[in-house]
Amino acid sequence: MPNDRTRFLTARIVRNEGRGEIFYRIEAIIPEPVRFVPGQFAMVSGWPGNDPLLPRPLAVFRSGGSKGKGKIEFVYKVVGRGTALLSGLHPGETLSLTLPLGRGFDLEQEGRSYWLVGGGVGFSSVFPAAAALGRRRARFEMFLGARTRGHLPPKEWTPGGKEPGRIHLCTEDGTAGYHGRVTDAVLERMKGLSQESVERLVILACGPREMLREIAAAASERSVQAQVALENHMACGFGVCWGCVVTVWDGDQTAYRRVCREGPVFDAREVVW
Amino acid sequence: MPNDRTRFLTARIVRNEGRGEIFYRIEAIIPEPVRFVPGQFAMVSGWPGNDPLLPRPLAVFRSGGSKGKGKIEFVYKVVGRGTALLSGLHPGETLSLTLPLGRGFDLEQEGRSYWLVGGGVGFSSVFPAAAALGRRRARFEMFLGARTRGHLPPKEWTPGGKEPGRIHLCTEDGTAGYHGRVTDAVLERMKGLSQESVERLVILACGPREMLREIAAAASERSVQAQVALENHMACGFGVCWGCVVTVWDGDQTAYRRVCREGPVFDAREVVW
Amino acid sequence: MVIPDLSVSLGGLRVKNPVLSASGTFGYGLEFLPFYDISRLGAIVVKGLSLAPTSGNPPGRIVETAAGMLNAIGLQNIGVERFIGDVVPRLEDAGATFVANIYGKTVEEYEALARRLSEVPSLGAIEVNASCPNVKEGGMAFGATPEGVADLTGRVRGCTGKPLWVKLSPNVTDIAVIARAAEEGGADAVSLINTIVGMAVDHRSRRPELSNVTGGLSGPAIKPVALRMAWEAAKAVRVPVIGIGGIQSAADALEFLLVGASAVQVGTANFRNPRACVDILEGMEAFFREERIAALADYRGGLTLEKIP
Amino acid sequence: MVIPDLSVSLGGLRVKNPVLSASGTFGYGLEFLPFYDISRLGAIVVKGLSLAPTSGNPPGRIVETAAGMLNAIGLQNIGVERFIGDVVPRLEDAGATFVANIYGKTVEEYEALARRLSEVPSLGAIEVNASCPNVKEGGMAFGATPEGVADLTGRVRGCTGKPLWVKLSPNVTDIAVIARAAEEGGADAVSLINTIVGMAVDHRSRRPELSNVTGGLSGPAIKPVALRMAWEAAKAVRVPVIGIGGIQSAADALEFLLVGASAVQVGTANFRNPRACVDILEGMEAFFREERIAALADYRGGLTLEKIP
Ligand SMILES: Cc1cc2nc3c(=O)[nH]c(=O)nc-3n(C[C@H](O)[C@H](O)[C@H](O)COP(=O)(O)OP(=O)(O)OC[C@H]3O[C@@H](n4cnc5c(N)ncnc54)[C@H](O)[C@@H]3O)c2cc1C
Ligand SMILES: Cc1cc2nc3c(=O)[nH]c(=O)nc-3n(C[C@H](O)[C@H](O)[C@H](O)COP(=O)(O)OP(=O)(O)OC[C@H]3O[C@@H](n4cnc5c(N)ncnc54)[C@H](O)[C@@H]3O)c2cc1C
Ligand SMILES: Cc1cc2nc3c(=O)[nH]c(=O)nc-3n(C[C@H](O)[C@H](O)[C@H](O)COP(=O)(O)O)c2cc1C
Ligand SMILES: Cc1cc2nc3c(=O)[nH]c(=O)nc-3n(C[C@H](O)[C@H](O)[C@H](O)COP(=O)(O)O)c2cc1C
Ligand code: FES
Ligand code: FES
Repeated sequence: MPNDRTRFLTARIVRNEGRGEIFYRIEAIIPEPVRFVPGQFAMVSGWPGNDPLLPRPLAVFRSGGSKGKGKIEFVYKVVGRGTALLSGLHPGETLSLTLPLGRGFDLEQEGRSYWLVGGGVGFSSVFPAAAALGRRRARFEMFLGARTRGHLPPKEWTPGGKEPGRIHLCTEDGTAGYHGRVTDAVLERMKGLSQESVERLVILACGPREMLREIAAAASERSVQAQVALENHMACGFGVCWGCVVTVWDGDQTAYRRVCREGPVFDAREVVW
Repeated sequence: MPNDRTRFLTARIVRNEGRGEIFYRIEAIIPEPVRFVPGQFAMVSGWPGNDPLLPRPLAVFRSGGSKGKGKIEFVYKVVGRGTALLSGLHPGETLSLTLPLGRGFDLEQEGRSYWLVGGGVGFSSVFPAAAALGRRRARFEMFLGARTRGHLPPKEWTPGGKEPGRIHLCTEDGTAGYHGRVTDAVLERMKGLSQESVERLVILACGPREMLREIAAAASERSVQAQVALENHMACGFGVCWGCVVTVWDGDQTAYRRVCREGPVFDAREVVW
Repeated sequence: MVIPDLSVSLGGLRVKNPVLSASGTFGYGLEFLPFYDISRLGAIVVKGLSLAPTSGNPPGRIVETAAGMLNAIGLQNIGVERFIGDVVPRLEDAGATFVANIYGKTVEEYEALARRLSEVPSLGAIEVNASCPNVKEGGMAFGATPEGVADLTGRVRGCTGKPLWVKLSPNVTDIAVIARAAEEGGADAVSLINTIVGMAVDHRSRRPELSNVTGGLSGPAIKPVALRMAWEAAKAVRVPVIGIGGIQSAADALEFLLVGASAVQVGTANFRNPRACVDILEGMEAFFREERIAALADYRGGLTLEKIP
Repeated sequence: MVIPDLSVSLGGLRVKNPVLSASGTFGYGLEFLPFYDISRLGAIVVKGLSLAPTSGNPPGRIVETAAGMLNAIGLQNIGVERFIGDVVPRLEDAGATFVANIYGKTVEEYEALARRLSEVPSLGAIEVNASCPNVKEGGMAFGATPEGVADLTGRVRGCTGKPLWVKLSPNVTDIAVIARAAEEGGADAVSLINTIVGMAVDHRSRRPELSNVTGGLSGPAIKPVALRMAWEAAKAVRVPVIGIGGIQSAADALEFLLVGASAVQVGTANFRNPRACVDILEGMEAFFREERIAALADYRGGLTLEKIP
């Protein structure tokens, strides 16, 4: 699935609704379909006035449609003013979108098996990856973590949910699936793997920084390839403000790289944790 | 109808809809009923964020309810950002209101007959006056002016519309009622009045400044009492910023008076036009 | 439940909490009586007073801007005598702690105002508005030079035993230098910021929006600038700093305390929400309780500048 | 239909219209190619260039404020050599008129940058960022004193035959004095304003939001201040003034022209709307057409200050 040309467009909301305890899904019509790489994102705004001023980055959750009429979907959690405003928008109202942005996951590796790890709302970039892998009939398992049952993504959003053993739910309070943090579930399962399996393994992860750090450490220890989707505050989202940098290794020096342009997906070994 | 204590409260919108070509009506539930004098107003906000920053003044159109549950209504025309935002609010969402504010029309004069003149959205403070006069069975006629038929207030909002000869509609393009400006209709009708009728007459007017100025001039010529409801940009609406002043006569000097406190209704002779 | 001690001394005036109203946005205080008990506030700073009643600028006095507003009221006020005669007794009745903000066209006018107001026993403090552009000295504002500020402060200082606050203009290159000048001139506290000079025009009519052409910018738009200046001033002087500018919420107010302000004044926020001051006070109390902070002094100036290890 | 003539000379650089991008908000221009043909703009001012590549400040570089944002990027850039080698040919290919914004830690660095860039025939102008706080002179910014500005301008003037624009800091008491200093130093145009110094902190974590503690405020919040300063500068100097600060719409841009600016630069607006510059240009063209204004010169500086009779 190639990366499409970035564009700025106006979308008309057709659906915007809460699901489960904490998530929202927004669906909008756009002039043309957009092809994206899982992990890529959009800069989203739509509220009137200049406060808040900046658009918000959201991972592209789904995209479809045919010539002359595209469809785009995001899932989000209300955490502050921007997402609260987003949740108050109604069908018929408009969104401004710049998309697709950034470098997504590298899913095109032959003969690999994938572990997809999503913590919290991190499933928003992990599910599109699962869907893409499913279409390619690649082997993958998915680990989804949340504080409690109600904070797991709704079942009906989960791609490839039918195959047994494929999805590992984890809750910190034990109200669903594995009782513990998603990182612990991943680490435990990694322990049991043969060296051969480990060499074939690719981990793709999106979630809180602490989770990504631990996954990165475990992967590095067993020399597993890990790709992590980072977050940072953004002003532009397309590489011109230099506001969103994170610190990475550049040889044995450190350097600053833009999450919106060189990321959001980075090789876990590159990141200075 | 006495003037109630001013309060700041949160109202829940139950209805907000366009009517006819250019007007909106918003209806909201408030904790307690509010009594107001026609011509009094509220400072209204409700959009999230700080832009626009200031609340907007709107005349109280209707108010009702019983203990523990009040109802309040405004009618408005979308002219800029604040009113546009207002028109985008949905039932269930909230408004912030400070009300009732200002000095309304003096309707309590015995043995008078009233002419109520509303230009454009000016009917919003004229209709409550008509309703109050109707309840008192006082004599009144109403002159309503607009550019064209579709810009006249919807019939169902008009109080006392059944009595013949009471309401004079005027359109500048002649698409309804009197063909011409509402001021011309008033002036023409005033010409035919006996001195006795003139002495009993009180004119209450709300509308564009130019309209008020002409009404004031005509009234002054025949020594008719005229009360005009002025508008001005406001920051606070309750007399503390001193931003909303207009120039008035103070003996043969001029002085600045606050539209929100000493007005919005002024004796037409007092205003420096 | 421990009740946090929010009291603080503002250059000789001890207030029970650090939430004050800002001059020019709170009328004479009495206008807020319908909304809440104004004696709950740390203090009320009334509209700027001049010797004689002042009629102010012609209409076209306010205009809204992005997350802010410009005003050019021109200090319309009832004059010091009517203030003392009509307003003071009612503020006393209301139980309010109140502060007079003063403004003169000459240093002598400031002196006369300070002397006259010193005769009011119930007056909590005098705040000198040193940010007025319409004064002698060749059209240059008093507040724009350290010399001007030090001189004005010193002269008023000589006329009053009341706690003396000097309100600083943000329209300067280095606020620290100006704040030090006020301190050296004898100020018991500095309050800042006043409004930032701005302008608005209508591109169609080709006219300014304000009769005075320029006006003062206030509101949330200026908060980042105000916070920076409060921080710089607090580092520069030993007297208390009263932070002002764009404060709308308890969080905003706490930010000013965190960078070193001893108290805050709430201005433009009163317009949209007449209960803003008391809402901010309640939010602040709740924060201190939640975080189990016993006293204002344990929070104030507590900004951590070192990196997280 | 008459096509209005929007061209204007900006201190020796004639541009086809007065809509420019602002430095640091438009990358190297090429990032906008997916959105529109950048040769349509009057000119592109690229991200501030230093002699060597600069890595900038640690993360915690931006924070949103009411109708604005603070940034402390620390001038991360690829350095002048890679700019000339990699970027210039692509800007030439794109047909863009482009201007280099430069910044040095010493006057000598500014001079070296100006000399090197003067060797690029396609470069339209050099814009000197005279608003950088990290320079010699005892920590005081070049841009904060008339002497500093005049000296810097004069020294760079001596190193280049290119049109020389000097970009001014708003963090000063009197912008007119600073603008005149730039003019006397030999500037062909002045551009203003750069960002206003501000600050943001988190009242819970008790830490600054920016690694640099303070940052520069930009966006709609500062427009009234920027407009006032553009007006004051335009009255003070004979060279063209390029207005900058909070411009988001054609109406905003027209306001700056009305108070006397010859052109505008659009900054933060590019972030929310990558097409902002070209949207503003089209809106401006539509306005001139509607109002039947034949040329920019017939509108520029046309602010009416007298009262309506
Ligand atoms: C590449 C990328 C993809 C993302 N995808 C999703 C998604 O699919 N669903 C989802 O719910 N969230 C996603 N996020 C996080 C989302 O952007 C933030 O939750 C959102 O910006 C918060 O805005 P707010 O106004 O509600 O919060 P506030 O805290 O009020 O925001 C204040 C400022 O901080 C910024 N900010 C705060 N938290 C974050 C954050 N975690 N990341 C980036 N900026 C932040 C905001 O953009 C804003 O500028 C993504 C972030 C990135 C960088
Ligand atoms: C006492 C009073 C009662 C009013 N009653 C009504 C009413 O019942 N229905 C109705 O439709 N309108 C009424 N108006 C006018 C209404 O307040 C304005 O139309 C409204 O403020 C415009 O806001 P905006 O953001 O849509 O327009 P913008 O032009 O975008 O507003 C920009 C700024 O100008 C101010 N402003 C613009 N026009 C006016 C105006 N005519 N009067 C006051 N401020 C203005 C706004 O409040 C705002 O601060 C009344 C005005 C006053 C003073
Ligand atoms: C309408 C208005 C009138 C003001 N009048 C005065 C005044 O008389 N004296 C004074 O020192 N400051 C005056 N100010 C400045 C405020 O006290 C305060 O310093 C400034 O508005 C910044 O705070 P804010 O953003 O909370 O409003 C006035 C401000 C406004 C908005
Ligand atoms: C993220 C960012 C980076 C900036 N970098 C520079 C720079 O490198 N050189 C410079 O002269 N100005 C720089 N500026 C200032 C802008 O060019 C402009 O003067 C300022 O942002 C005000 O305009 P605006 O409100 O339209 O953004 C930067 C501004 C922002 C927001
Ligand atoms: S968000 Fe602007 S460069 Fe990444
Ligand atoms: S609007 Fe503030 S005094 Fe009238």
